[in-house]
Amino acid sequence: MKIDKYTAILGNVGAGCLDMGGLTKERPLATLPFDGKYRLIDFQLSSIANSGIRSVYAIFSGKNVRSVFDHVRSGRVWGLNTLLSHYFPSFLEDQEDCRMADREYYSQLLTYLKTSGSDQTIYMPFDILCNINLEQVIHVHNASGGKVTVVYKRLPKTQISEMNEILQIDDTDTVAGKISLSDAPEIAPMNADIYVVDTPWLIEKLEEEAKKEQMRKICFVLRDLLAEAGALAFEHSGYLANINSVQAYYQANMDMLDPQKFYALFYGNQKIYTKVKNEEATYFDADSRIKNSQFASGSIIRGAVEHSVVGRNCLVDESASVRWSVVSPKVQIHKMATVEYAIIDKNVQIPEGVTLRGSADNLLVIGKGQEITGDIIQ
Amino acid sequence: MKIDKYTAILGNVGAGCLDMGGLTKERPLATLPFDGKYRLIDFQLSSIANSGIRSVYAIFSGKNVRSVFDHVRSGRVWGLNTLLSHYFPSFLEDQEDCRMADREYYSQLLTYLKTSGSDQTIYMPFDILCNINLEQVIHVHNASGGKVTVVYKRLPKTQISEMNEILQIDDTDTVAGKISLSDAPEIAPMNADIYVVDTPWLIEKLEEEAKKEQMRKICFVLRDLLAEAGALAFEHSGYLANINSVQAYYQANMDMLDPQKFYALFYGNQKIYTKVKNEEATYFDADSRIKNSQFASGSIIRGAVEHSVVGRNCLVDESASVRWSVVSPKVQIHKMATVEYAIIDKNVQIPEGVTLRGSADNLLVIGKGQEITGDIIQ
Amino acid sequence: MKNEMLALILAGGQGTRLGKLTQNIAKPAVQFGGRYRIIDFALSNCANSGIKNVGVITQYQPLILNSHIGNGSSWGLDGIDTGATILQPYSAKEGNRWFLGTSHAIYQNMDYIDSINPKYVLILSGDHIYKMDYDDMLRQHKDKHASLTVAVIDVPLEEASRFGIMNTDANDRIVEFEEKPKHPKSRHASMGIYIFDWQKLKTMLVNAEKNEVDMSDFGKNVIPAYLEHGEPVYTYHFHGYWKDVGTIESLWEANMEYIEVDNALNSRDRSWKIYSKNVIAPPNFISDEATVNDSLVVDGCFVSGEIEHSILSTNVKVEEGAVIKDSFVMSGATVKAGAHVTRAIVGEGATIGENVVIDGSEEVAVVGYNEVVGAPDED
Amino acid sequence: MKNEMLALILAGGQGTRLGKLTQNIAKPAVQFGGRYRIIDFALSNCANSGIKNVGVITQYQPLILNSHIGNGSSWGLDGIDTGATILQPYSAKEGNRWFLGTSHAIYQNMDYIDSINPKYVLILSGDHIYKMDYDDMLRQHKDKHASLTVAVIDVPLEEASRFGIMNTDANDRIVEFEEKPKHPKSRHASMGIYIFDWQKLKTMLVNAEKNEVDMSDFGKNVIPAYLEHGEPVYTYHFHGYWKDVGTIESLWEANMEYIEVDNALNSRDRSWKIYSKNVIAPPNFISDEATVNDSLVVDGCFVSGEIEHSILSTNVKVEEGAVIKDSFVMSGATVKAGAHVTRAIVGEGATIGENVVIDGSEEVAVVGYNEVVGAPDED
Repeated sequence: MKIDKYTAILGNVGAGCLDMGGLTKERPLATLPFDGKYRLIDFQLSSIANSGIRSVYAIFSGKNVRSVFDHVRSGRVWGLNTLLSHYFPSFLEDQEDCRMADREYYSQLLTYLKTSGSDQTIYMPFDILCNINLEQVIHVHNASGGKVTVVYKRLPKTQISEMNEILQIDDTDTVAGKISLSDAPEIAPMNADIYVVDTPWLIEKLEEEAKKEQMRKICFVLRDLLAEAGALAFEHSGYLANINSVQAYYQANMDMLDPQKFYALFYGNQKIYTKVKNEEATYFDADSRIKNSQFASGSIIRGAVEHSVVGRNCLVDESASVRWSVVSPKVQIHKMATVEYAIIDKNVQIPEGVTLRGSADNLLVIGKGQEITGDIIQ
Repeated sequence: MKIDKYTAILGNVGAGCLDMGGLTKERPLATLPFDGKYRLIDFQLSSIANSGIRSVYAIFSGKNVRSVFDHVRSGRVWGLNTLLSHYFPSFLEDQEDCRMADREYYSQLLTYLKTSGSDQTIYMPFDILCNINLEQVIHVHNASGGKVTVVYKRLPKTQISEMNEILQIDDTDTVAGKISLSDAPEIAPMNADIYVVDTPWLIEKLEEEAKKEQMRKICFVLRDLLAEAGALAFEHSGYLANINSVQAYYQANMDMLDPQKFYALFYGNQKIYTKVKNEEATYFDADSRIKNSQFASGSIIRGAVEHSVVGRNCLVDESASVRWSVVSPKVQIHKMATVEYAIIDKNVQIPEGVTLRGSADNLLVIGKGQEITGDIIQ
Repeated sequence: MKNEMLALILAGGQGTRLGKLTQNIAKPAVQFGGRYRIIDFALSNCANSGIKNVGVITQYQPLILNSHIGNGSSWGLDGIDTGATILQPYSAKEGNRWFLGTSHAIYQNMDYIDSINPKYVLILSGDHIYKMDYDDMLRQHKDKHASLTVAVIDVPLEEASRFGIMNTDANDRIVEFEEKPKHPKSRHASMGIYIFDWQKLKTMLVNAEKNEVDMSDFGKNVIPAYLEHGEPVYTYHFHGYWKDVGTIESLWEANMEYIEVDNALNSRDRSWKIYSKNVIAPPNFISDEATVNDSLVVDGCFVSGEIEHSILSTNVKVEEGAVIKDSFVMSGATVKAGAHVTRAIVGEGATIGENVVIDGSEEVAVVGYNEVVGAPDED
Repeated sequence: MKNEMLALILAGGQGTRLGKLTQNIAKPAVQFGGRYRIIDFALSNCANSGIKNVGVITQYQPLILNSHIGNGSSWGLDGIDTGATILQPYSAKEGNRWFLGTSHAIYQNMDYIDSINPKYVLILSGDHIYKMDYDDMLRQHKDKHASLTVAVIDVPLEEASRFGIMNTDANDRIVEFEEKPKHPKSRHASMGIYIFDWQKLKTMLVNAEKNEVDMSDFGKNVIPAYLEHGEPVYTYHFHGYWKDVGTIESLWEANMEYIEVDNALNSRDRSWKIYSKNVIAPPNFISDEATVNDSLVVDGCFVSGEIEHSILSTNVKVEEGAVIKDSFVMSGATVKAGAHVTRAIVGEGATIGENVVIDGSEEVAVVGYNEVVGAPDED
């Protein structure tokens, strides 16, 4: 593939509007940990890298510089810091309405798009977790001759929120319109907000939007254009999760304990890259008891772990037990402590004998570095 | 040198308080172009890299993310993005009083210093242009056994501003106190605001400052401690310029046309690194007439250039003339145009036949990308 | 399609016709045009053509070549699933693997090629100055369903007998290959640039080795064998500047042709840049006494003399009263006061002493690397 | 002091005593401990000791070693004035430069060493498992004004006759060197780690070459010559875990010793990390049916069987009902349902078929790289 033909834009759709139970208090949705060793943005950046795209413009909230810089840095892991690649993180002020943008948003975005000289632009949101072969979508888009192609996924309505939209797709795989969530079938074709758009046309449409008094973010502009432009609809057949709530985030992690879903996300012919860490292997003690769980490197497991995801560099000490939980990196669960139906964010210390317990319907979320002094049962 | 022994902190002293004639409108002082192909921050980062320091914390104003990211990226050019190095740019809100800091400033700074595990901390300001052998300063500091060492330079009073301070140094090279600018001798020992400090002691002092209602930036804290701590004063014998005004910035560029100063700054045993650009050689046409000037790569010179610095990728077309001027990268000076006693910032187009003229006492500054439609004579 | 086409640059040649200039460094590492080494052209063509993996095969004095190429980051070849790899001789269980010819070098590095697992291999030599889109050549290779495509450039008929000439049918299919024919039938000269289907080439080389058939050289053995077997072999026509810089005269000439802003190579075209390992140096300094005309001057030069129609590479010093004319001066060289250099190539780090005259009017003069000509420094 | 000390890792050995495990790859590239290759220990020691330049000298099957080391970025060796360089044989004007012995390999790479221009050279072998601060050794070298320092470790007297033994005076100065003495006089065994003053070593090697004196091996020739010339040669005492993994038995043993969290090597000490080239893989997956005890499991593994006191390297698959005990399984291997593996080393990419029994109770069993043992997959 020749250089400079494609540009990718990354941004949020729902984030900022959705309640993530404090998980996105100190970080953008983009850097939320996933499956013990990843961050959500790894999936978008890897899909982009794997398809050979070397120009990436990523839109973050202005207060998240640190978290983004820490993880992505110059984009080296994804091959985005070579002489011939361009990675540009844009840190912008949040608007009161999470769907809206300001003048600066459009000024920077349009400058990047125009200087990219690209033929096509790919938009991907941080809210959608999947491992997609973009080359295939681009190929179909080019064959169609249309201006814009949208990726959709058939999902149960329970996994779709008001921030999403359901597409009406005709026999020729063309977007004919939209359906409201209430009118949609139980398994509904949800717009995944992944788009392939011809760049000159996109620039034209964005310039129109930028002239308005009230400017919307790019993905909302694109949504409105789909029916008008007769967009081609591309169904993603692989795993896809819509990270629009704490429950959805938890469920996506639990999905990884289903080998089929796990393999679908990680073992396509496309690798998922993440920041390099040098950790020792996971050590399972002579007394450890494990059932259907995942472990990232560096951890020491002496207790019992069931149906859980355990991050890098964790400790599950003797006689401690972890069940139906998501444990982020650098969490220490000391002797005889119990963790159930919980999401434990990074750097939490769980003292000896303490019990942290949520339930399947009411998950317990322990924030990053939160101090635990006694049992929490909710 | 072993890993993790040293941490460097970069920040501003005067910038934000000083009038730089629009040159720092869209960028921090740190990324101001210098000598045709550099930025001021190249000198601090190179001094740090050359001394083997691999941990750098750089403090910028929150509105300058783009300019800094564009130039420094992950710090790769200075060897700061390897597995064993740490580069962290901190983007903070400006305070109304440019000397003051806020709670976030101290929270981030102290976190970095504490996790660095370093024995010594080196502070360098962006305002001071020099190529200093920090290993030597560290060596002298360690031999002295003191808590803090300060670098000073004997400069003519005309090059010192109210933002600087003059040191009173006793026979044993110890800082005894300060002298006011008016009381200082014509050649005065100016504090260059480059410090080597023992990290644990620095953390202690910064924690005290952080408790105050009104917190000052780190360099002002250090200034106050010098006499009290009996700081060792280290004289920098090489070239040093104090970039505190448009005139000083111009003069520093003109200094580079003096081979002695030029060699002193660039040809110590320490290289100055800058962002990699792939440009062709400078082409001098059969009719070009050059006198005492410097040219960065990629330029095409067909006219006359005297006593000037011409940046990367410039054009000086037939019969155009440039005298006593500083021309930043990507400036095009078309046929028969005249430029004298001017600082032309990046991306300026000077149309055919136009005259831009300042004077030695009243330099003409043309801002980045400014549109020129006719003569400007001031 | 991660690594559809792997490029292999044959950089092994000693280049004896360049005399002193290749005594201690491989020919592709010889400097060119002020900022480059010859191999930069092939490497940059690869990068600009979107090729992600490049193997550089070398066995002669590789030190400078190795440190120049490094991990390929100067050409953007350090991304994921991307890389520049230096391939040198090594020993294996069954003996030492030296490279005895162009295609033999490919045979010996089969393990490397298979580890990249390309569908096509692009064979390049590291000693030509040109800008070429290999992706376009690949597109034609696929369109024609060729198993081998040979890039050709049309040369004047009177010069054709110095080249390998490809005689083709109306459809660009090669019907005959003649090495340096006395009576050339066409003007299509091979540029030594080939695209092969890897599996087919591999099978042929492995079988030849097994049957002890000599298949060590592309021109002498492989292309004739392909034609003999009736394989679909096509030419790809290249139009543009192309120069073999294998002799002192041609190296000097190519440099002189490079000076002009609007040269035939189109060197300042920013859409097809030539990249090189960056050398750190401040801007060039033209002093009060200097005159510089119709010349290229690179960063780090300090010029007080008179320069006319010449190239000064990085960090060259020219003292007052020195005159340099129609010459190519490599990096780090010093030309002392009053010296006169005409029609010469001055090697890296050489010193031309005070008032020394280097005159290449008859035949291009060459000063070797780090050579000191004339009286030693009297400072 | 940009490059005070250059490290040179002798990674050329074929390592025939490792049998199948070094058939197609160099010994230092053999895997260890789940995430590593043996050479990672020497490379990480260099990085942690603040050494900025490392030359890796190799001539046997370097493909995997080369792609593993790359530009050294996995060990932070890609900063400015910093680098990892692979040094392989090449041809020069005066002939081919093959490496005929440990010190001969240094002699052949003199140009490279001079291009770094170090004051000291540190000679290492790439096949030992240990954590050592070479900077501390250098400090002692300087303090003693030594021209050669040899790192030694005390071994039990009864084993001393298997080593090169250094007999020293009270001041640690070496007075005698005995290679595998029948009646050892001391327990100070050479670890094959040397610090030399480069100029002195260079002079000796150059003179020996000139005078046709055999100076090709450090142990056999160079150290005796230094002692004979009365050079100040000292020992540096190392205390800690050190293991030569040159045989199947010792490689297996070292891996087994590595499993425990509190092993003698102190592998989880974060202040002296061992770095390696990162392999991308998701977290390991322990299924409902698995039991994993007293074992190390690396990213990318999928485990449904029973694992006891073993190491599973990256991307190992163990199916239901398979049992792995006291074994080291290299990356990418698959152990099929019902197979039993005991006291074995399973090579990269190997497949142990359904119900196959690998029993190394008598002598450690070895399954070669990509070897398929037992019935082929019936899927």
